[in-house]
Amino acid sequence: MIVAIPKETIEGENRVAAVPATVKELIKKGMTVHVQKSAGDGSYIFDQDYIDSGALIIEDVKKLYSNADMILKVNHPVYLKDLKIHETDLLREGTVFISLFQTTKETESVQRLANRKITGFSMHLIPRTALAQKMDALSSQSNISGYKAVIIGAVHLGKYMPLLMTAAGTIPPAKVLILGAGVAGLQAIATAKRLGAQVEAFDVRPDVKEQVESLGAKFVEVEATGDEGVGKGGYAKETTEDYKKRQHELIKERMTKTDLVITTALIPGKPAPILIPKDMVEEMRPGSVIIDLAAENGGNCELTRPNELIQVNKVTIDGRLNIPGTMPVHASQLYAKNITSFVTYLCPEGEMVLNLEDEIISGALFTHNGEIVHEPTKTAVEN
Amino acid sequence: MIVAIPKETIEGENRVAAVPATVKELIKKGMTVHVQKSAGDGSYIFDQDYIDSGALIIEDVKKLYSNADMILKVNHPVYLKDLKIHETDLLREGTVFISLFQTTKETESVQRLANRKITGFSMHLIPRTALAQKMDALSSQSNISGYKAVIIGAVHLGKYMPLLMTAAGTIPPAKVLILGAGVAGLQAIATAKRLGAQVEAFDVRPDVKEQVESLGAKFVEVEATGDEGVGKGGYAKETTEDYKKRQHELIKERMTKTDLVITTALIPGKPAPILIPKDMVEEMRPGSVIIDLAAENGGNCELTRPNELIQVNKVTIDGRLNIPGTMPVHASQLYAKNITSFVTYLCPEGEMVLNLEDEIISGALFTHNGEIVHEPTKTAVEN
Amino acid sequence: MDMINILTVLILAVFVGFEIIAKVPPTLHTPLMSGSNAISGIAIVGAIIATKVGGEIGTWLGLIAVIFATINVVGGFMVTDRMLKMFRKR
Amino acid sequence: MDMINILTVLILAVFVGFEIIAKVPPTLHTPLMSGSNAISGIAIVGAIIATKVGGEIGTWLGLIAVIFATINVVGGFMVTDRMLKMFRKR
Amino acid sequence: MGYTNLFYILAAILFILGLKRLSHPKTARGGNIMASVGMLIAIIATLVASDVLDYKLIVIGMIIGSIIGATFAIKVKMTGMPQMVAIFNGFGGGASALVASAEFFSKTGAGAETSFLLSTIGLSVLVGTLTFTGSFIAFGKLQGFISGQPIVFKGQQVLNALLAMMMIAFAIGMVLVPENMYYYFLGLLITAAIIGVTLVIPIGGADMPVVISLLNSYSGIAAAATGFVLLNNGLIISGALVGASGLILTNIMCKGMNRSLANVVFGAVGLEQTSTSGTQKQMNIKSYSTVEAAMIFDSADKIIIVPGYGLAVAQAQYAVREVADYLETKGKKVLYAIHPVAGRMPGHMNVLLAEANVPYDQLKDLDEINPEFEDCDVALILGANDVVNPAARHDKSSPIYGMPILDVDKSRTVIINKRTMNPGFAGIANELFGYDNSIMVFGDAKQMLTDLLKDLKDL
Amino acid sequence: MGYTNLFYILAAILFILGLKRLSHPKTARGGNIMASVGMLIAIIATLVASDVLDYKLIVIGMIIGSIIGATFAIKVKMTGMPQMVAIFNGFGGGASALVASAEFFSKTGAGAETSFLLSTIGLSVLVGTLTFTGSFIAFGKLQGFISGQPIVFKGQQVLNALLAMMMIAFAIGMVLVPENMYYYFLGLLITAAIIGVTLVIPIGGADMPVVISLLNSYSGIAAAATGFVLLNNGLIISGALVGASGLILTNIMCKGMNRSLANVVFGAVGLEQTSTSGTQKQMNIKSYSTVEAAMIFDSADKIIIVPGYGLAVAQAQYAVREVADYLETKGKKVLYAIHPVAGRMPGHMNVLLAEANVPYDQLKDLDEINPEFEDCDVALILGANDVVNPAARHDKSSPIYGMPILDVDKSRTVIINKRTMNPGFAGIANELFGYDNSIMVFGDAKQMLTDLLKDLKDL
Ligand SMILES: NC(=O)c1ccc[n+]([C@@H]2O[C@H](COP(=O)([O-])OP(=O)(O)OC[C@H]3O[C@@H](n4cnc5c(N)ncnc54)[C@H](OP(=O)(O)O)[C@@H]3O)[C@@H](O)[C@H]2O)c1
Ligand SMILES: NC(=O)c1ccc[n+]([C@@H]2O[C@H](COP(=O)([O-])OP(=O)(O)OC[C@H]3O[C@@H](n4cnc5c(N)ncnc54)[C@H](OP(=O)(O)O)[C@@H]3O)[C@@H](O)[C@H]2O)c1
Ligand SMILES: NC(=O)c1ccc[n+]([C@@H]2O[C@H](COP(=O)([O-])OP(=O)(O)OC[C@H]3O[C@@H](n4cnc5c(N)ncnc54)[C@H](O)[C@@H]3O)[C@@H](O)[C@H]2O)c1
Ligand SMILES: NC(=O)c1ccc[n+]([C@@H]2O[C@H](COP(=O)([O-])OP(=O)(O)OC[C@H]3O[C@@H](n4cnc5c(N)ncnc54)[C@H](O)[C@@H]3O)[C@@H](O)[C@H]2O)c1
Repeated sequence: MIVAIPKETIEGENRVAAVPATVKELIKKGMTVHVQKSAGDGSYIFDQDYIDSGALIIEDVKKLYSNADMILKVNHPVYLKDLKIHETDLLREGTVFISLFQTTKETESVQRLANRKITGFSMHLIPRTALAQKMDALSSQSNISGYKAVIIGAVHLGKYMPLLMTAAGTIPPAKVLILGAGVAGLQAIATAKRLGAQVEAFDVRPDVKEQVESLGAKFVEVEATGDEGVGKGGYAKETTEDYKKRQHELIKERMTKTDLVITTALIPGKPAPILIPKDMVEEMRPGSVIIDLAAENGGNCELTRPNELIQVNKVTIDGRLNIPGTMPVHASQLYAKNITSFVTYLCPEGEMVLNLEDEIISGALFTHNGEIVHEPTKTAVEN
Repeated sequence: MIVAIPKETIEGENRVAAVPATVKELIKKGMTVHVQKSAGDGSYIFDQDYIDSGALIIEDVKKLYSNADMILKVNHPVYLKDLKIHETDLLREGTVFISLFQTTKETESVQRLANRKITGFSMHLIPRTALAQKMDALSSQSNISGYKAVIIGAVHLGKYMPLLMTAAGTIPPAKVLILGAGVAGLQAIATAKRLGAQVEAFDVRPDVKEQVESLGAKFVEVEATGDEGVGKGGYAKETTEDYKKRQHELIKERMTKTDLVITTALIPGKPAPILIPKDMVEEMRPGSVIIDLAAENGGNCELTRPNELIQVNKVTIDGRLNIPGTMPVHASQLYAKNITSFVTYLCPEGEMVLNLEDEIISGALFTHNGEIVHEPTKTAVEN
Repeated sequence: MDMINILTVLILAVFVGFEIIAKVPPTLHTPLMSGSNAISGIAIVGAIIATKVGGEIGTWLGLIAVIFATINVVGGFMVTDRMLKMFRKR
Repeated sequence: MDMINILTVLILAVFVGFEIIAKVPPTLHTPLMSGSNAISGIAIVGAIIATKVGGEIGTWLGLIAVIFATINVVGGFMVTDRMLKMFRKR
Repeated sequence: MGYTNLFYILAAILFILGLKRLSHPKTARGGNIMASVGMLIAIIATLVASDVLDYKLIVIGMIIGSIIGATFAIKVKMTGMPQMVAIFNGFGGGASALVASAEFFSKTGAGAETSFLLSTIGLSVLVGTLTFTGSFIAFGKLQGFISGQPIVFKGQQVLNALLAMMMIAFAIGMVLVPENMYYYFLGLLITAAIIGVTLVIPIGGADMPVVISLLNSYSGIAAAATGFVLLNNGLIISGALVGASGLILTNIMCKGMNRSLANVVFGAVGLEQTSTSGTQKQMNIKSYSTVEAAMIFDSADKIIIVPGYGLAVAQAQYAVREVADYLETKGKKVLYAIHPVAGRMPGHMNVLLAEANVPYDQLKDLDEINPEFEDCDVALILGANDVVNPAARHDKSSPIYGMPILDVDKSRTVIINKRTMNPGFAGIANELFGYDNSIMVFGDAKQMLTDLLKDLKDL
Repeated sequence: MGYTNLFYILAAILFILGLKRLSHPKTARGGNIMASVGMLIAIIATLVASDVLDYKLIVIGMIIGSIIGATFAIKVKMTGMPQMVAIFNGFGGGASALVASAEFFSKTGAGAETSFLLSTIGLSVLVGTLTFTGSFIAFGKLQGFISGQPIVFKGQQVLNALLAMMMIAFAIGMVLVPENMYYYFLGLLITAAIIGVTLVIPIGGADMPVVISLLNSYSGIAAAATGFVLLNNGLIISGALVGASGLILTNIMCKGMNRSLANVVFGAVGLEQTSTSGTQKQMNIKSYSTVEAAMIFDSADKIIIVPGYGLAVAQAQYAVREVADYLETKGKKVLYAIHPVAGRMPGHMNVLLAEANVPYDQLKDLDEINPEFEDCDVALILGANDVVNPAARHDKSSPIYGMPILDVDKSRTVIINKRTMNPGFAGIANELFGYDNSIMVFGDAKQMLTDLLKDLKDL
């Protein structure tokens, strides 16, 4: 079976879906690995490295795609400008296409894959069971976002993060507020704590409180009536109106005292909830900073402009997308490991056995010979 | 006595020489404080804040300068483009001009000040005695550079800083090497440690070893013959040839294993020593990063281009100047405190008493009625 | 021997008893207990005397007493020693 | 009162003496010293008795002894108390 | 007589020094020997002093006693020590009672009974007998002849109170109404014996050591009382010594279990114990104190610490580091096993331990550490659960089946610390806790580690 | 007589409890009162018991004594305390000697001298007199009547030895050769008096407290000896108590100055001392163990910790946090005073303590904390030096003059931990170490804190 690793073309994307270590793994499973020329450059992995690990470097992109039985990518299929053709159109029918994207969002890609009768998996859909953790690309990548968000915040901030008592006076610690304490949020908390900031966090899921405190941060609690907000699989669901109000008040109050806000509040397949409406931003101190990790889904801040860095009355709002792309070395390493774990799980003996009984496999599958098999995606595509 | 706070005009300079707190201090001493319009904007201090603390906001720059008995600035005097005139030409004779710059470098400014019979002090020249610590702007600003250098490094780096053991594999900690463990260096060590990196440091002054270790980092030791390198006042002096060789070997060896290098090696009044010649850079891993805090004096890395961010065969070299300027809020707060401590020391009763017996005052003074009174500066100016 | 003196002796002895044991590592609780228990076998002295002064019944009671007390003393000290041997560092 | 008993009492008392004082914070060294010194003024009891049994010289020596001992007792306890007052928490 | 006393003093001194030494690990053994020498002196002195006495009889008695005592002492298994002490102590108390009785019959026969004599005899018999029976019950409980479970029945306290009153009454009667003192004496004897039983019966096996220590103190008191009967300094001093020091020791032991003496003696406690074990399904888990855990560590050479989410919740990162550091100073090898998904976010444990500056090279990931468990003496699980759940290896039905786990069960002893028997994130029970080589030490991780450290240092 | 003894026992008990309490800060005052009550009881008992005695005389004596004692006690300045204790003690010893003499003259007159009586008298007189004169010398030295410097001359030891032998000889003579015991008695008296002087003269003023404590123990012995003379239990017990406990206390004090008793008593030291203090130019510093430090903390309510560069060098951030945490669990208030330039880089201490997660709100900067020292019980200086050097406040010549410092010396006790007497960054000596309320605990900060924690828990 030939596994192909194309070079990512979306600009600012330095990740790649395979690293030497994982190439070896795949080859051990008896697969042949084709890597597009200079696919790894962005992650400081060079063709030679791939060759050393047993892969073939393919220069001709068309050949790469047409010969492949399985494509491993980071992003959803895109239109290749230089070849003036869409990736999907390079694929043979029945090819397996695995990448990490929100199928409910990139409906066009989904449609194309379906039409081309491609068997499409999204790492994004992998259920969060204990067994699936090593394939949990969402976690590995959000974790990076959480970490990097704090670093970027510290750069924007015109202040020190830690408390310092010096001959020229005492510097109070920066106040950091994390909205949404999922994987990204928790890692952000940890990193901000490390830098010595005073960290508070908020989340709709009450059980996160303990987790936040287990990182030594303070949990901002909306006196909840029952455990609203907790959805299946550890994910959050949308929340009641009245609760939203109380939450708004509380956050607004904390916001006026905060230097750096990092929002990670996502509800998969839905536009991100607005946690920071315009009025709140106006309340914030001049010089304070918002990093919106939910920008991809519209952002948790009303004013966030996806992939833009803006200043709204002296408040910096960073809506950059694809933060993991800025840490390509480790992002690629981790993602490659995730996707390879999935592939080896999918092809125990080197050949794919599409066991739809298996919750992981069926969970991640969204298109199969012409059909869109993942319900939420289907509904998303239809309207 | 009228003290004037002009707006800094050098681009990228967001600092200002006074903050509301220090304005109050000066006024308590019986001084009148004039602040140029929007002087503090860069540090998120607005005219209203100054007014509230008792200062006058002056719109007309010419008036600001001509009425002043004392000017407090961050940078050396410069040419004001919009007014098409040089600051120094706006000053009355005998005015006191206090700012933070290397008098041995900005010889032209020194010359001008001398010609205009300005009494010039540079915070850069303040001796590092126990008593002078609260005026030690060098320390307060280097401290910022040290901290921010690590943050910036972490942004450039395509990797995590800390060790992480995750479901998708183990991430080893980043290796950070600090060259020159002065104030900036030590703070860089501390910050890198905080982020969880593996930190090594090197310095010519053997007694720094203990200090480095007191921060939990490893000291890279060039088996020294006697205590070469230690100069008066805690500063370093140039070092012997043979020592330089051994040092070069050692650093080169460490360098090949390092992800992030931060250099802070300065010898006041001299071009910065080259610790990282070209050949070393070539030895470094692709994707590794060098932050050169000595760029202002030519840089500790041979390839450093002051105020530029360059990539030399996959190694990022950041030569940006004026890092404190990127943390204006605290940089200004600390600097303002330093300079104000000096001013109040200089003017115990609100009027200046130029006691040349006093080592701090005489130490910081470099021009006085027409003369260049600071020897090193004088020699620097003359050739 | 006048009462007052005996009383004096008793009181002082009690004080000593209270004072000598201040801190004892948990591991030594049992041995210490066992050791002092062996000491309480001092009743043997009484037993011996009893056999003498006791008269008919007395003598026999005394004899049993002697046996009992001896068990306490001999067994007590030996067991204690055994325990303590264990604790020796390897 | 037989010697043996006195001896017994003495020995036990000595043991108590050795044991009661284990750890003392430096600040209390002087007060403790002063306090126990006051106790050593118990010689006053002897002095009182002496005045009785003493006969001519005895009586006078006794008197002086009484004076001395009283100084020790009264002064001792008072001084100690003064010192300790200082240590009271403000 | 005079000189005998001198020897008694000598003996007393040896006892005192002996006891002192006994309470310090290094000198303990010497102390024990010292005390025994003291005893020897006392005995010989007595033998020499007491003229006209039936040496034959005494020697026979001593030989019999020695043989019995010695055999017991040699035969008993280490685990059986406490109950041994219990019986020995019982005999001691019995002896005192007997001596007093002997005096009673002889003296009173001679019509030489003073109320002082009678009251002392009363006291001696009372305490002695009580100790005798009590000790044997304690023995029985520990040996398993009687259920270790506290035996409680309604109105128990009332009964005890009644018995106590009767006992006192008899004692007083004996002194005040000499004419029928024999009956009173008998009554006293019997009630005392019964009380000895009823006092100990309701106390749970776990608390026996404390009870024994208390009884030991009693037997001292009995001896002292006998001393009054015989006007014998040796008995008085030694008895008083044991009585007093025994009481202190008892207290220390109670503190150790942080309980009050009253709380131990009045059974209530025993019940708690059974109730807790309710939640633990079929698994029979062994719950130990930190003291015992400390001893296990003391004999271990290689220790692997497995941190989990609970360690983070307890914020015990510093505590665990201290313990590890201490163990290392004792020349033991300490490693940390970091499971990839321990905690609640990737790298949670790294963040946590980095905070406490745990050296990176001590942290081993799953693949590195799993082989290490083979020759590991103790695996210390701190607030980890799912990541050490063997079900993941073999139980196909388990939701975590297939998840790689740390093979802690391979190590010689597994010590698990968590607060309750509640499950972890995955919400499933963990069979590991029931394994033979597993030991539970319940409590908040931070608290447990702090106690553990103290106990380690006290070893 | 019988009942008097009963009261003596009561008194003795009160003394014992009193002394115990006296050695714990919280109970000290109560203990003193207890002891005094005991004394009262003893006195009254004696007065009541001894029939036919000249109350007038006694009362007069007591009144005079009380007046003198009281006035002294009230007048004396706090700084004068030690010498006060010295004279009082002298009088006590004197009293014993006098009583013994009285007995001597009366009894011997009546020809009732047994060798036992004579030897006890001898002992009592000997020790009593020695104490008397010795105490007064000590007083003189402290009061400055005699040079505080050790007074040494060649052959001093020899002389002492000779005197001692003579003294013994006289004592023996008195017992063995009753016919001319009066001469012997006189000789004994005189030699004892001289020895008292020669023993104390060579000891330096700094060591006086130890000497006084020793003499105090002697006066106890004297009292006990007198007890034998009068066959009086009260005297014997109390005397023995003071004698023994005094000896222990003396030892503790020696340890505090880490010196041996011998080393203190045999003048040589006086010299040594000055030599060591060479480095410390006349400062005489008090060096204590962590145990004693622990007890100081025990009695403190508000504690301020002052970290310095040394704490960083020792990497003791975790250790200090544990100690602080423990103290807080004991309900004490703990703050950290962060000097702006403590350490070697701006914010060095913040970085350090943040590593150990010391809560930010416990960190106070110079301006916040300096007022706090006023009502602070203990300031704990950990590897800080320049930043707490009072020279910066008053010594214009000092290179650090004018630098704002932490006013630690304002707090009741200052405990300073560093490894040696070496100076810090500024390279200048620190007079703080010699202050009266300063105590040095030498050693590496981390080690010291670990020990301290253990000792705190052991209290
Ligand atoms: N790492 C990740 O990225 C991630 C993300 C999400 C979920 N997870 C899941 O989280 C789990 C992690 O496993 P784990 O073993 O680390 O944690 P765990 O399985 O959740 O077990 C934690 C245990 O700690 C105990 N505990 C809680 N507080 C404690 C305290 N103060 N002192 C002592 N013990 C305490 C609890 O028992 P008591 O209540 O009886 O004390 C609990 O059983 C895995 O199931 C993993 O799949 C991991
Ligand atoms: N903060 C800054 O920016 C900065 C920068 C440069 C210079 N300085 C200067 O550094 C000084 C800082 O004052 P400081 O009081 O913090 O430090 P310090 O005055 O240098 O004193 C530190 C003390 O710690 C003791 N020490 C060293 N290692 C130790 C260990 N392992 N355990 C216990 N004690 C140890 C040393 O005494 P032993 O050797 O006897 O143990 C030393 O006296 C000031 O003079 C300041 O001007 C500050
Ligand atoms: N089973 C596993 O092993 C495993 C693996 C990874 C993650 N998880 C769990 O899954 C959960 C989700 O992780 P994630 O990072 O993908 O979450 P996410 O990225 O989907 O959302 C981030 C966080 O935002 C919160 N959020 C949603 N709406 C919000 C609102 N209106 N206001 C505030 N907060 C809001 C969510 O509760 C979530 O905690 C986490 O709790 C994580 O522990 C489990
Ligand atoms: N007295 C005080 O209170 C006080 C205040 C601030 C700083 N200081 C001391 O002054 C010293 C200098 O501080 P700084 O940050 O201004 O120093 P700097 O910025 O002048 O130099 C930075 C460091 O580079 C080192 N260096 C110079 N040449 C080098 C070479 N060839 N190779 C490697 N390293 C080299 C120097 O030793 C110095 O440590 C520090 O040690 C600091 O402790 C003292």
